[in-house]
Amino acid sequence: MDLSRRDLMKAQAAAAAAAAANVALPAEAQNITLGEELRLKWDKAPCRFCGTGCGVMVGVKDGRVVATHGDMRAEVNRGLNCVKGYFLSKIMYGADRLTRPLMRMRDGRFDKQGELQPVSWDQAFDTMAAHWKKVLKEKGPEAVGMFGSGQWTLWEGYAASKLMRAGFRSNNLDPNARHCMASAAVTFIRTFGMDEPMGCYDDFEHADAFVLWGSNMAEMHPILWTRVTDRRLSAEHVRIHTLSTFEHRTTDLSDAAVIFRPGSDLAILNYIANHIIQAGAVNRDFVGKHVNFRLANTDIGYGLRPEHVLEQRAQHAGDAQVSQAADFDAYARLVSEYTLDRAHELSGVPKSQLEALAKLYADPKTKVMSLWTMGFNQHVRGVWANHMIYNIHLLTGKISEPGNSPFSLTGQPSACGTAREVGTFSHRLPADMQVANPEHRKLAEQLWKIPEGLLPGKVGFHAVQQDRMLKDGKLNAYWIMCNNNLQTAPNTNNETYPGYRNLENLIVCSDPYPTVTAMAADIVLPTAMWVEKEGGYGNAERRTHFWHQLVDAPGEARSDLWQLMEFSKRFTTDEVWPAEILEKAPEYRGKSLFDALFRNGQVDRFPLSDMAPGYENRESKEYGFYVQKGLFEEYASFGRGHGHDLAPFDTYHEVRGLRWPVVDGKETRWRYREGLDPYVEKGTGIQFYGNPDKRANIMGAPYEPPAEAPDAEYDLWLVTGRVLEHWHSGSMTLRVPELYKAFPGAILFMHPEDAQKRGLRRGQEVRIASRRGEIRSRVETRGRNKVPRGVVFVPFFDASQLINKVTLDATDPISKQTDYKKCAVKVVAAMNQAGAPAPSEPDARGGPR
Amino acid sequence: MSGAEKGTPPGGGGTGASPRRPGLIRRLWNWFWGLKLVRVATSPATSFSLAFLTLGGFGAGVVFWGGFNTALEATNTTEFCISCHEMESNVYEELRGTVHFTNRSGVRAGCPDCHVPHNWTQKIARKMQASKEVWGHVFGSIDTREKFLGMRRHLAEREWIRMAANDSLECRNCHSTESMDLSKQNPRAAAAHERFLFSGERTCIDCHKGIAHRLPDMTGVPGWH
Amino acid sequence: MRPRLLFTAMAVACLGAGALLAQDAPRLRGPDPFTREQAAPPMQRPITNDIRVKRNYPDQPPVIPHAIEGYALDLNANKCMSCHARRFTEQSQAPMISVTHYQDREGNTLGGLAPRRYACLACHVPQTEARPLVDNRFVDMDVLTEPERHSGGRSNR
Amino acid sequence: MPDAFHVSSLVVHCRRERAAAIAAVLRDMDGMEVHGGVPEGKLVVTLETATEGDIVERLNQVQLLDGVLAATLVFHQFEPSHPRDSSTGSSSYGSLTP
Repeated sequence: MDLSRRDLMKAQAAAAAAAAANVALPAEAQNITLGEELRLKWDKAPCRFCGTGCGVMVGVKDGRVVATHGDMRAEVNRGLNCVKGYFLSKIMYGADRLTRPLMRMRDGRFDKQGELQPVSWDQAFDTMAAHWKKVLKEKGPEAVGMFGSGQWTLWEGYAASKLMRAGFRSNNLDPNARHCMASAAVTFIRTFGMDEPMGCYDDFEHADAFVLWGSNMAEMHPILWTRVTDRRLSAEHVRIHTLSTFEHRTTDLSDAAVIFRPGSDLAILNYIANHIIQAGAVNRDFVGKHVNFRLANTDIGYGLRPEHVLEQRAQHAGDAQVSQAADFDAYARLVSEYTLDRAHELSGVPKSQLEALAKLYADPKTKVMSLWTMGFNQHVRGVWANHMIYNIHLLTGKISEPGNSPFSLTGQPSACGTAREVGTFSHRLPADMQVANPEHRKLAEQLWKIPEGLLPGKVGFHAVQQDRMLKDGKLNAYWIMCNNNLQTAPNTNNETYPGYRNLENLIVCSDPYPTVTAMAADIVLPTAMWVEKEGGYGNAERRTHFWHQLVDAPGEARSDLWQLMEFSKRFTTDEVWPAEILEKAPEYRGKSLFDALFRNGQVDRFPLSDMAPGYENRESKEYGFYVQKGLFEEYASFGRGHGHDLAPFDTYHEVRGLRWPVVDGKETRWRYREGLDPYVEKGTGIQFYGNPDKRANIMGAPYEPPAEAPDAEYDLWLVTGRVLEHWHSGSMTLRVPELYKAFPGAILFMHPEDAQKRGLRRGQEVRIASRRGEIRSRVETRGRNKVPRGVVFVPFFDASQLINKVTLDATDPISKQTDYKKCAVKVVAAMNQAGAPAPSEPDARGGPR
Repeated sequence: MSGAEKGTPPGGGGTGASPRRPGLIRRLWNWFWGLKLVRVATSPATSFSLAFLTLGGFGAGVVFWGGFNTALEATNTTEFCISCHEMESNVYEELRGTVHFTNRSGVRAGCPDCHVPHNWTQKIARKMQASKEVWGHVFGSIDTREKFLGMRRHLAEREWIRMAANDSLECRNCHSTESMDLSKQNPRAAAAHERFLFSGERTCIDCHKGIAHRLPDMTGVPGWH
Repeated sequence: MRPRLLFTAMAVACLGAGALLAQDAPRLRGPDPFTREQAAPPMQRPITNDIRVKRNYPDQPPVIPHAIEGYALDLNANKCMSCHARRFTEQSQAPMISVTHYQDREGNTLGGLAPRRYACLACHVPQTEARPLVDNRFVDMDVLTEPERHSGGRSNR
Repeated sequence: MPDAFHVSSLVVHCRRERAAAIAAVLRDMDGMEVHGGVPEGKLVVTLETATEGDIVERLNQVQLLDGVLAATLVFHQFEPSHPRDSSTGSSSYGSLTP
């Protein structure tokens, strides 16, 4: 052991402790142990991956991220990260990072049939702007669209929303969060009149029981799972019940693994409600004071194309979101059908397990935290399923207090912050306001300082609809930012890819890496990621947290924010706003959209001197004002005083995030309860103040079957999802060698008996085929996921096994969220398919690997 | 029971009662030996050849023994074991996901390979113990998953004790220490085998618990946290 | 449809790096064209050589250099701890869990593994023999802080 | 594990008025070095030991000192004194994750 190595370790140790304690070490103390060349600069940032929102400390040296570790001072994770978080240091350094804009060219000019070639930013933007103008002129605002992301920073989503809605006057803006938690977001509004959970992560340390509905937390929210297991293993009485369609790492650490038939969770939930009523466990006082009853329209279809037979046949496909006022008795009658026998029959779950679950919820002394994610939200009845959870918590009054918490987990780092709070859904404006509401539009026009009547009132195309409209040639100018939709959208061969290659359409994709989507686009813009820009995210517990730009993006890569603002310079109001509006507001004439939307006297009001010294900020330096602060403060004005209060911008750079509403400098951990939430009036106990009558809605709905179920030919349920080691479509994590080597390719998890029946062996190559498409994969009969007979599971991270060629583009008719968990497939050996010998292309990867 | 018998000392009931009915036993004895069939059967043969008696006896023995063994073998298959639902849906279901079920060379260990001794005497002893499992099946002592999980520690411990006592005989039927090639094992395994297995300090089951089925609650089991 | 697309894109994206082998491209970028059928690569063998792998930075959780197939990690048993718990490390010769793993969420030091650290595989992952599809240009801090001692600069592939 | 070299760091929260005195005590402890944090009452301390057991022992000692509210381990890394892992060309292993 040489001394310098020892000193280096000690220096790192001291720096880590100093960062954890938030203590600045005296210069002489540092110099004793380390020279200047050994010192790393440490800063905080939220993790780039899931909706948990862990704090990370980022160590920078010579303009490069060289180390990361869990932030001890971050309340969410207190020093822990999952394996993805621990490898954040390497996500930016894949050797195939895009560093220059690319455009399809032939003979030196743009040609959709040409090949991607490097161009300048000006060339790329000029080509885009020309196409956008042409489309706007010929077809109007409804033919331009943008597909954004729950991974956008707050201000990126906000700028995109302004540019699309106020600039181009189109609501065809939707985030990939549509595929992720639209069902949860929509149901929050329908139930409480306000989005996002009433509780927070502190519930983990207070609950007596955890019930997980379609959530594999051990892999998808590993750090929150450490808090659940911590509670379970530290307190003798705590129990975990996990409901799923197959066994996995979460069920391994659960007291009860409740494996049900796909889609039958609805029947189980209604049975629990029925049990609560029959057992006299309804909290009458709570229900009488704080709850309304409604009954949902039934037979609502499956969100497929309107000409699909299932939509034609459905009675209420057109008004799925409608519900009728009802009373307790009507609701009790509806759920009374769901007896223990019926629930058992529909779900296949042993009665003892169902009863144990129902008793847990019914017992007034047991504090229950219900948790759910994609298994619940990606569901053709996702909104109903969400309602049914709230029904149970509202019937028993187990809500809005420590430990009693229906809690929707989110998939993306800013699904709450950017997709929901900022309002990048096709139907939303900031702070839970809706585009269809004229009052909300008017308020937005005032706050944005744009002419009255400018904002369009028609709800735009949602994610799946955008793909359909691209294919049908009704959406012709399309910008994809911060997501990999061609890999992750459903039924891609038939419904997504054709739209991208439709000759009428210009497809632009902004991404740090050459993803599947980028490679199918016409213009590819190289993008800065994570700490290469200043950012803000909002996690699943209403926590807003910020980070500084810590390193520069490589080459010509620039942030999404810069791209959006730069593009807005290429349009004038006269080109894109109607003449009659400009006539009434002549002061806007001749302005560029950049001036009208961003240099509007609000966004540009904070000088560069407001920036914290010592940090680069490319956007602000270029535009001459503190862009991020201006955008954030303008955005925050939507929610302050309305239950969405955010702290001043600068505060967030100091703290490890704060949970809104932040009133008088204090965050709110539990909403709607007196004493915990400043918005609840004294003496009321509880107020669900998002609704005008301050009551929450119990919504009665029945069990309805999935859109597609296995039959004689397609005889297996296909469930898709994620794995711990890879983030969504894998574009970042597959480029980290350690993560790639940990889980190097997608596989088909299958029950050994199902494999045996088909003459398949572990490791054998198979075709997974549905009515829509097929892919090849390999059979896995062991490992982390143990599927029951009749079910197979395939993760979607692998660009070479595009399972979404197989999935069905059915959505929840209310939330429009895709159901990736239920469609019918068959699995056959790849090599001996009868009548059609596999055109086995030589395995290009070859080699001893 | 009559009042008179109340004073009978414990354990003395049988002996105390017999002197009262000597006639009954004696009468039954006489009646049995008086039967004609019994007399013929117990009298020395007078009209059968020695060859017939020897061969016939041998043939009958073969038939009987064959039948016994066939039945024994029939009950000594995985198929028989999993014909009862307790085995099929609990332990067999778990076995399917392990290396003893599928592996590189396709050698599969079925239930009897690990749970029934190959040596005849011990096999019969094990078979007699198995009558308890039949009892359990008939009376449903583990007919649900919950009951099975509740009993799992007990069931597992019985097997661990049995295998520890016979020096993991069933493991060694396939995995003989003499035929191990340490250079083909990963270094960690090789070192552990050298130190603990070859020295006789430990037997297979001491370290390799839960390799074919999931483990019970391991609290207090040596070597487990 | 666009036969030379990939090569063009590669030339642009990985200027001179030779970072991504042409045949590996579909694994990261999808087939070209998108609709083309793609063979599934073989499943990879686990690395079982027990050779400890250098960490990229001090706080990186070490990867697992052995197979963990069939290891119990449930409410009943934690197989990892049979070797890596302090009291078993002498006979197992395995690295002991870090003392940081003794601290609970509140910062109290416990006598053994803190419950929040029970799910080992959330941070420590085994490796397969798969060869990474693309180079990663992460630079080890040692290279930056002590440049004279290291000639190479690249991290492991 | 014999022949190892352990570096760890702690944050010692203490009563502000006792911070200087506690820092003095810590400085006298074997392998311990105080780097700062006296004014804040949050001492940044590094610790060099030969075994991980020593770390725990020392941590317990610190926690028992009068005026110490909490001693939290932040960082731990260890290396063998004699690198033997030639296959990776590095001796950096062990187990640390804060």
